[in-house]
Amino acid sequence: MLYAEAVVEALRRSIEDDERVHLMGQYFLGLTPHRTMVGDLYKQYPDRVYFPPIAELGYVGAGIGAAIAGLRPIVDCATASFTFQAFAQILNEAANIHYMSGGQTSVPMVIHYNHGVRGGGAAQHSHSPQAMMWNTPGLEIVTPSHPADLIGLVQTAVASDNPTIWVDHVRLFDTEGEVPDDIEPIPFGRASIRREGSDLTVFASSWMVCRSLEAAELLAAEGISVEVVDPRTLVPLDEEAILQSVAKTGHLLVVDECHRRCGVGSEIAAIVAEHAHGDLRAPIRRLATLDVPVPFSAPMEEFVEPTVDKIIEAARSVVENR
Amino acid sequence: MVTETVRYIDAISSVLRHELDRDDDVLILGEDVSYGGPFGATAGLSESFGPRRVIDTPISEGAVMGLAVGAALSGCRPVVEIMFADFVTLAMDQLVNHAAKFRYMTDGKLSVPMTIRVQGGVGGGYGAHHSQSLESWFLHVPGLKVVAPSSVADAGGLLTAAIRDDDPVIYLEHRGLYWTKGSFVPGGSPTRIGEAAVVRPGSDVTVVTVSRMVKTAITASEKLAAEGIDIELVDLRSVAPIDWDTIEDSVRRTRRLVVVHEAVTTGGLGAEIVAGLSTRAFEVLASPAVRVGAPSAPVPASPFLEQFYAPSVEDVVEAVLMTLDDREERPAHAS
Amino acid sequence: MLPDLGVEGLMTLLERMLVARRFEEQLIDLAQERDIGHFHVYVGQETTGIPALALLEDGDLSFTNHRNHGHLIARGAEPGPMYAEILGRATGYCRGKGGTLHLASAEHGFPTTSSATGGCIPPAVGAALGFQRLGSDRVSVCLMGDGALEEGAWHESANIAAMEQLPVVFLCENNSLEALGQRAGEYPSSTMAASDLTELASVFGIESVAIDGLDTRCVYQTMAKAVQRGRSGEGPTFIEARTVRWPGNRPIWPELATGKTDLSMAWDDSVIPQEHIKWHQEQDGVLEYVRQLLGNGQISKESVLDLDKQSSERVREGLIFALDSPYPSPEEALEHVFTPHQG
Amino acid sequence: MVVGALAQSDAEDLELMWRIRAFEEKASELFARGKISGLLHLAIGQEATAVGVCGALKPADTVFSGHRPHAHAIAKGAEIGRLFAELAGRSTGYCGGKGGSMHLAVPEVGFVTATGVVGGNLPLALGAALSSSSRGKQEVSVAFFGDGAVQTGLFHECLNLASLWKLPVVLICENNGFAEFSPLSAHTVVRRLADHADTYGIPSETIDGNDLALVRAAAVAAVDRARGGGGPSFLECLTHRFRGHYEGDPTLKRGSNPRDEKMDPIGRFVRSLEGRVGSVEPEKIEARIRVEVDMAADEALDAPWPDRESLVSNVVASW
Repeated sequence: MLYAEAVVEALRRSIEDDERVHLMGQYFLGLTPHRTMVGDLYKQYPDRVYFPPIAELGYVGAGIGAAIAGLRPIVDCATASFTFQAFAQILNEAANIHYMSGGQTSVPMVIHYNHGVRGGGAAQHSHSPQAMMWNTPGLEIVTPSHPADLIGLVQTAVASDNPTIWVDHVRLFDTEGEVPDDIEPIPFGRASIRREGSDLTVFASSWMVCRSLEAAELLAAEGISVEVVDPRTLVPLDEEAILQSVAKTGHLLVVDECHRRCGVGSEIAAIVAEHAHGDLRAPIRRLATLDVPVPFSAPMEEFVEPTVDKIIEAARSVVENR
Repeated sequence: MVTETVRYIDAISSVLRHELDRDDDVLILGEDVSYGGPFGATAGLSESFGPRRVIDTPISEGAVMGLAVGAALSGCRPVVEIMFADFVTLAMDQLVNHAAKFRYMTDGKLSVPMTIRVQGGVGGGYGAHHSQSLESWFLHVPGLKVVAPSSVADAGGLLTAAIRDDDPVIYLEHRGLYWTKGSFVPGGSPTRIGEAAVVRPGSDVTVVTVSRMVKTAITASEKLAAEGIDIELVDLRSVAPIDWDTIEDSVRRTRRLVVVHEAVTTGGLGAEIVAGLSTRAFEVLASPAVRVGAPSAPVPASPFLEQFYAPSVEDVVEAVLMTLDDREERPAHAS
Repeated sequence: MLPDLGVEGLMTLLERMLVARRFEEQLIDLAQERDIGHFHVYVGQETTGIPALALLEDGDLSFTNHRNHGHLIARGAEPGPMYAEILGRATGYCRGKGGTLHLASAEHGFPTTSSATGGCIPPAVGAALGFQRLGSDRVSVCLMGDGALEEGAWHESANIAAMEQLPVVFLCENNSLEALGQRAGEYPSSTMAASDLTELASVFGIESVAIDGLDTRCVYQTMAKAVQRGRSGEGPTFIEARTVRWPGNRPIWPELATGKTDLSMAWDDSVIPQEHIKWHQEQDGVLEYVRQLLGNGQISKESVLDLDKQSSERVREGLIFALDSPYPSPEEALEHVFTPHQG
Repeated sequence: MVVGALAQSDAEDLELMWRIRAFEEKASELFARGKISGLLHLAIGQEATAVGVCGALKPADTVFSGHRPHAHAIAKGAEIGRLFAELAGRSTGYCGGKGGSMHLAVPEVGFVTATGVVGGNLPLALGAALSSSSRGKQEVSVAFFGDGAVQTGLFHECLNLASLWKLPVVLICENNGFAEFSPLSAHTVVRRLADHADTYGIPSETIDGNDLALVRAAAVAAVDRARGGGGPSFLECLTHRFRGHYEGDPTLKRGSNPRDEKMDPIGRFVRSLEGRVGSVEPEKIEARIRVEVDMAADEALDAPWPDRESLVSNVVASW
């Protein structure tokens, strides 16, 4: 199944399984040609869909209220960059409400966005804000990288009573993966070892998992055995899986599409530095989007993001004194 | 120039007045600024410089931030006051998508010389909407500079530098510092953005910290000194850019690192510093670095709960002792 | 004028007005004795919030703001757990995690309270969206000050409410007549260019009306109509209730500028001091309401004073309860970030 | 002749509209051929508003545009060659390839910047106006935005501010009846968007935005008001977008032959000139401009990519 089809499948199942699920927004599949599939789903369930105006602050906030009132909204912010419009509602309201009320009120909603470098998006359409959201307690964050994971994780997200950020990437849409008929909800906080290896642990999420797997395949040919750890959810985070893998390999490369400074990679590196210092046989490396706004021009764009070539090069440098 | 002993907030007021006087392009924008704002930082400025330069705005953070960006693009040097750091969320798009990027997107054709004064921090039972420390968000956005003075002198020096800088600078004020006193030179020179200060030289453990936590860490290092543990205390002063050289130099001597900040630990400034140092100075670290920060929870309102939220002197002491636990051991990988 | 509620109903409103008033007076006193942090009081707006919210039923939701104490009392919240919350005690409605700025009681229809200006508006509209989609006849009430209209969240949310004809009532308490931000006598406030606040709603085709927030009957009837419109699917309503800002509402720190409320001023002009005479004679809604009750002839001075005594006592007991309550354990700071997953 | 501050001749106005049209058609073609990547939003059919408004401005007046900015940049005086280069991510582009279509900036001609965020340019234009008024200057600033921006909170905050402070700003709403992909009726119940301006006491007008003469006259009045200290104006120009929201939009393709449309502003302007003394020769102008555009595009595509080193330059002025 194509990842894009899995997105639609996850939405369809959510709608069919729980009548409280309503969709707000229409760009789940971005502006890709796949997006007509979302349109078809909407035609099938017109009463379960709300097309908001270009007013992210207003409609994301409305999603919060609807969740409080008893719906389970799945709200689409389209491009991740537009979440900045709604930061006040996502981070100041949704994330805090359960806590501020001392547990009285829950906000069972899912907020979807497509993050990252998508090709020509330039500085205002290429963000990966999940690191910033991660720094705000109260939000669950899922970062699927495989169609089957996506469906299982979304089921859990919809069932969760917490606001959950569903992080997608348009470049995932054209990837394919096997999807069994009977997918169970995937519990949060359980990483998936997408490839086992003994020399180097690569931590990656979302689209970077695909690139890391591709790099791992090529590195295997050079005799470097790479273990790829896909956390699947950033909050909660399966720290144990990372530490176990590092204990085995003694080497860590974090591949992250967020900007490097205070990115997801910073936190992962810090956790390992704090808790597995003795296991490390070489310095941790972080490969992230360079700390510049994402440029428009294609060659520059490729230069700033973590690519397969860069992953390979970084992996070699981490294990060179093995 | 005469050195005076003033309060942190007075240093801010003094610099605002001095810069308004010095440069006609400087403007002040914010809610109720003509009344001094909630803490009096802008008191009296409207009377001296008039409502065309000290401008009260509606409660429209998004528009006001964007408006300041536009004014900065057009030759002004606006100083925007966001009453509480939490309300930057309402202006994130203008800050992240506009202020931070115009220089880059236009390859240097445009510049955005503006200062964003943001007040925040834990204290006073203000609760989850008025107490956050959000510096790691800003650090994560290329194109923004971020400063967070802990002393009265730096409050003045860094604000002067921020206003005169040609890029957007976020100036983080901790309200718990407003009434602390220190020496200050009115009309004094700017403090260079991006330079940390070693506020206490030492040899055993490097403690890197910022803003109000510097005070906490000073107390902790005094306690530890009594036990014969010699802390080197680095006040970052600038969060973006981070003064890596100063930190690395210190850690190469002490071989131990603790990072202390008031923001949430997860994904915070400490993560960046520990990650950076574990690469830069991997071979010298004698024990794992330790981060001390707030738990992964919003800021509780209860003054009782609140006192356990921000790191305490004891937390810092404990973290330092952790790094020394295995003082005699040599790490397995040390060559 | 009084609403058509019968003696019992009128006395219930009075009781809540008095509890709200005495609650705030005692809180201001407390703040003189000990540092309880920053808070906002509802003094002077009782005749708006209390009759307006008295109409709501179980399941209706209200989303309030930083000036929320009176709203909670209007829907029956108890002074004890409210004080406890304000003092950060474990027995507070939010177990000390919300404080005065985020005081919320789900059982009284206040699921969450935002203290970011305008922060309550999108969730209030969203709750109405939820009710509509769930086929419920419940309504959502957005309790906002005039300052919230300066936020973009208002505009986005009003548009959505209008488009979907949502069951939401925007009750905007405009207390900017004598507010901090007012300059050069511009009504309603210096930071809003619209000369008529209702036009900000009516431009979207939202049923809009401006009323005198001191007129209990008018508040009650207008709100009744608005709630009925919501329940029957006729869409949103915007009510601008014009109230005065109590002289004690100093920027940030309230003080008892007009003294403790003396109900005898309602029937004896001679006890009214010259200072703040306008407040006592014309602007204090509680006194005005008492005058109307007495004028009605069905209620005696004695029963008013009796009720006041009971209300003061309830409020006093509430504070004792709060002060006697323990603080939460420090570890509770880590609870309620998330709800555990089922299964 | 349609009068403006720069006193353009009819021929110049027509030439400018054709330059915009031909530029965008060429851009569409280059996009289809894969020579331009990213998101490309075209304003074919909306040329009269850009030319009408910018013709009412002085060189020092400033323009802030949104995600559909090419027409505004060209009308304000940007060179099409460097615009093509920017769209194609080349070093010779106005922003050295770092901005692309949605982030064009040509401050030297008063086209300060565009933004990819709906409504994001409104406060920027206000800020420029504030800068002008607070420093006693006479410059006027203009924000161009679509009908979709009217539903953003920023729009409300900005109209309030512009009115409160009587800023010298002209707000041009190009109402093409579509916000992104869906018709305006799916976004708001407000029929006349200019009604919003009335609420804040801002003078407004709703006009046929495909009629160059009407747009120019209304813009001149608004710009004069701003320059004379009379504060902001709101102009709602009813226009018609011939293309989808962006190039490659799979769900919407409108108007296969735009020049046949009754609404086509170029056709209308040409017809309005017919029979006038000393009239222009439209066909010749079109042919000449198309050659000019083709050459500019070829030259832009021959230009080198930016240096890799430029990647990390200009993030900040200096550290």
